Amino acid sequence: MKISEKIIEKHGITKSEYKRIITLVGRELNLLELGIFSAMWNEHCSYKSSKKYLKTLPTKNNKVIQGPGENAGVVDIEDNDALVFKIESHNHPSFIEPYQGAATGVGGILRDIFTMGARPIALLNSIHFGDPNHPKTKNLLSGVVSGIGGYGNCMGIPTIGGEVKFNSSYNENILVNAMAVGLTKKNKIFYSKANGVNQPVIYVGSKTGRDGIHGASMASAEFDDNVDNKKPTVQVGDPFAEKLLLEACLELMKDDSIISIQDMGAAGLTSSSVEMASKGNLGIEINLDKIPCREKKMTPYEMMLSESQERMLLILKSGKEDDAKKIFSKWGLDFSIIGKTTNTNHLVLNFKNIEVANLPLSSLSKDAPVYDRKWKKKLPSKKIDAPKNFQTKDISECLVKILSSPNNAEKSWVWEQYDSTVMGDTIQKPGGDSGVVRVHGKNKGIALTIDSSAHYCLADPIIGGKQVVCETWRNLVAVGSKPIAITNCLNFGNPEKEEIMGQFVETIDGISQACSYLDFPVVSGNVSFYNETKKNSIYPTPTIGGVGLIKNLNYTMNKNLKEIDSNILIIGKTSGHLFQSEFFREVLNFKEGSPPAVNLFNEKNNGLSILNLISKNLVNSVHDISSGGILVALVEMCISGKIGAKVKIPKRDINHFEFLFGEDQSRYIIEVNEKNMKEVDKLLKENSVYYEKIGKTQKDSLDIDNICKMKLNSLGEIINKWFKSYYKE
Amino acid sequence: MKISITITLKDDVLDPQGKVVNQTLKNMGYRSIENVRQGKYFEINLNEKDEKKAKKISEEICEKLLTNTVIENYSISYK
Amino acid sequence: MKISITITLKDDVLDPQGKVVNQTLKNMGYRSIENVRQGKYFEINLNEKDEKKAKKISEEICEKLLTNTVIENYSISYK
Amino acid sequence: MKSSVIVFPGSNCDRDVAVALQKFKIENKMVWHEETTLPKSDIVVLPGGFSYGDYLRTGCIASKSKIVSEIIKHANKGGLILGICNGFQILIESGLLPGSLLRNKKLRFLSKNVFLKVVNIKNSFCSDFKNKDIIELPIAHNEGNYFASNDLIKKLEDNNSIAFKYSDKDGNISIESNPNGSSNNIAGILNEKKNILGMMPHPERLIDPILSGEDGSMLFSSLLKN
Ligand SMILES: Nc1ncnc2c1ncn2[C@@H]1O[C@H](COP(=O)(O)OP(=O)(O)O)[C@@H](O)[C@H]1O
Ligand SMILES: [Mg+2]
Repeated sequence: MKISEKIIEKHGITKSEYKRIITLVGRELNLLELGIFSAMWNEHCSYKSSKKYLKTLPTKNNKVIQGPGENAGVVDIEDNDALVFKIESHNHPSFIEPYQGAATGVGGILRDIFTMGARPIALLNSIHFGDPNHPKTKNLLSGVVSGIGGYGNCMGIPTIGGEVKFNSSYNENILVNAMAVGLTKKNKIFYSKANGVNQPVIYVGSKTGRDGIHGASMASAEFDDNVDNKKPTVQVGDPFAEKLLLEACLELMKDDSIISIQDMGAAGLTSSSVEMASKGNLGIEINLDKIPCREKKMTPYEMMLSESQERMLLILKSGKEDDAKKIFSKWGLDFSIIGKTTNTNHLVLNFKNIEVANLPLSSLSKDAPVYDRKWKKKLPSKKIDAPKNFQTKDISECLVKILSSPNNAEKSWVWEQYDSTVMGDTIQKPGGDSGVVRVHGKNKGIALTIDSSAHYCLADPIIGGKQVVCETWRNLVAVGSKPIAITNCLNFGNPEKEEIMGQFVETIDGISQACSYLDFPVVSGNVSFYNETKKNSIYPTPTIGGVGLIKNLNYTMNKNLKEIDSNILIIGKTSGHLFQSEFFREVLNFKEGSPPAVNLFNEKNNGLSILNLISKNLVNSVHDISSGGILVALVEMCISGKIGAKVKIPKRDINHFEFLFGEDQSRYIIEVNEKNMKEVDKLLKENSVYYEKIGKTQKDSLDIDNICKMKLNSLGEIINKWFKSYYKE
Repeated sequence: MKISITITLKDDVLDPQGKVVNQTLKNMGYRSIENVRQGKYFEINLNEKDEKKAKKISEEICEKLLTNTVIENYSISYK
Repeated sequence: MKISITITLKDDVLDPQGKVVNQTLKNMGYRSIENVRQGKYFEINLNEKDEKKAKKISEEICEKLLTNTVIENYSISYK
Repeated sequence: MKSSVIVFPGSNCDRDVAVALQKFKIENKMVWHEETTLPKSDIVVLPGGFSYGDYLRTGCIASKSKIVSEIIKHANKGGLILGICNGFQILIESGLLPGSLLRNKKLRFLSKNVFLKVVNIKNSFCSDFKNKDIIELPIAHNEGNYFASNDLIKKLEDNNSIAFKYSDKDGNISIESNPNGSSNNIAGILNEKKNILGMMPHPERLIDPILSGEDGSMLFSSLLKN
């Protein structure tokens, strides 16, 4: 069959790309081969628009064991322990089928972790939805949340953090980013690079069905009105099968029979086999008759492009097949020897004794296109005047308005659907600045957080990129952990548009600057482009997942105020930046202006000073100041600690609104017992950290300079109200 | 009027529950069982005598709430 | 042979799922809906030509596995 | 004292409860569900998790495992059995405890700390709660809504077979303090002979002050008094 132009286009391959393919292969393709190219050359697998810029991210330091390029990143957390982590997006599938889309997103990221030999110990997620009044939002939100819970809970892995945000730019393109973290030994890390000729290639896990055929290309295409037609490609997750796969893989990994291992994720068998072989500079030959199939009469095309979940590809040392098979049968999983490694540097597929595909591996991987797309710089917003007359507003009313908005409401409705305490090592559950889990059997812990600030990035991608890395750093510091490294998920619109590409390029610039300065490398990540429908693009949304180490769990910190009559200090300078603040956005509905600037020196200096205070046992509680400013941060500390506060606003050249709601960066609130004040003052001064003492803790109520007086009970109800009324509970 | 609605997974959609039930029945010795698919069932009392209206309502609630039309089919029967 | 099995909760057993579906339909404006009960549905392919044997197997698997006879009833239909 | 923790495909609190047992110096063995003999044990523990993915009905398929007939023999001899969360569901499905566990009232998975009133301390599992009868433990389940006919409820109450009820921090038992809609706020029940306990909350997750509490410890320390 001659491949028509229409078929090529349907596979998301441009005319010039097809020409290039013909040159690389030296002949026309058959349909199966075209399918394979379309999977490997699409944005999702090839990173053709982003590669150039991803290379500029700082990815190394003395803690990094494995940076980007493997299934997940790995960092050294001492005592021969290694932490494996990554973030992954499942945006498009979740919009089409929220429960299954989100569930399989969690399943996918977990496989990335345990393929590397690590037992997953924690999950996090960042989810963005459209306007709550948009007709689709309610079902999407509840479906996504129960899907995330459904998978993670069944696997028995605690979900200990995340974020939920709403904004109309996500109306038709929600974001579902899932992060997983696993623990292994430094000398027990497994990689995907094949090694050695004539070694058996093994398929394990669930059977292959017609799930998600063309899922990977779907994830790289803009939605049009025809979403409905794309429906049958949805994959259904089976967390039970994955739990068995996890246990079977970890059991097999106890000895040294695995040469390399790779999960079948996007583009299933195609990308896993191509990646393993080409990384090892080998060839691979597969007999498709050996693929365990779920449905009758599956074609080679379907087998190679299926995205059925809960499957893995292994290359074993030859001779180890029988022992390995025993393990997988014990767990009731399929195990099939489907081929072998070769020295041909070709991917060869046989079916019913006929060679159905034969492609040079380099043409699928290293010779895939890389684009230097045109991009436009975001011009700094012109000098904009702040809205007038807001100073007559009532502070309490403004506070209530912010706390009862969907973006600032407490998210317990969400996180209570996630098992956060299974595995018996959760030190800090969702609701704090970072989640904390104990390293099993030891007295050290891992702090984890996930953050994004899309409206900052929209207003200024460079500042926004910097800011979100700094916020991650701050959230890790606030629980007393030393930040180690990050993973990132870059969610953007259509990169073929100069403006969108500009957002991408500049956001990466901002991320790079902050990561370099803070020595906070990027060890893994994911890019999701084409989050765009009918020309409406999402806000540029880089999601940053950070990990930190707490060497001694006796010094972990949280944000709950602890005792009455202690001092409340603001660390870092408050200059009252209100543009892009929750106050301007939620209360005044004013969305112009640039986000708060980020001073990396202060960020690092303030953060390290806080860590120093925590390590000397000088503070009772710590919370970073982020959206909503000082007042919202303080309210959160009061509610979680069930202790009030009496605050006097320092006499300075800024007004009350700027002081209470400004979103200047690099700041924390800390609670210090009077007996420690002298020592704290001394240490902060020694390190030239700016701080202000603004008041004292007290019983039961919040009192801001007599302009805002509220009972804690009612504040608690207000911050909890939004989800309950949205779902009429 | 009583209506009953059965909801089944579309043909090529994975049915993890059916799979496990099938395997369990085999383990229990039922060799002749070839395949199990699990679905949902609803029994609804409708205060509506007009058959046409009842039909319209039933179809609407299947489309709008009961069925996940991305992966499921439904069928309605009236008693 | 194809058999289908519907499993429903006994009348006096609380049905949290049906209750929520009922409430949701009411909230959506369907006033004529009086009551909703949710159950399970199975479609089973049986490699068995003898009707009697098929019937025996079907009843057995309902009793032994598919139904919790303390709270559920089942009915079988053969095609 | 010796214990056996039964591991089913999909169990995921097996390690957690083994850690708790070991912390209290109870000598534990993990037992795969396909075993046909039970190691000598004073107590058998059915752990939490999602045995068989919770497919069909929670606990149902696990209750058909080979090892279950051994567990029933153990029970008949008066041996102790503790079923936590999914373990409780398995005990119900295997007929060792009466009633049934339905979906939570709000049809959502619920993971949070709850307060419990210890209703019966005169049994092998709860004796150490005598000094503290309102405790805080985590729940994490989708099907914990205990349902029983009025007759059965009455029988449970009359026989003192209810071990825990959901309450508020002062011990008040009300609709507000009931997270999942269970009949009479029931969170855990005993059999008539009081050698079998099934409960939805997870004592094994709170045995360490660093995990913000150790109210679960008293259950394990009670076991040692046997
Ligand atoms: N989807 C979610 N899953 C789990 N936890 C969540 C989720 N959304 C929010 N949380 C928790 O709510 C708390 C507040 O979230 P957020 O306001 O984003 O915190 P921060 O400003 O400190 O990053 C955090 O502890 C976070 O872990
Ligand atoms: Mg924070």
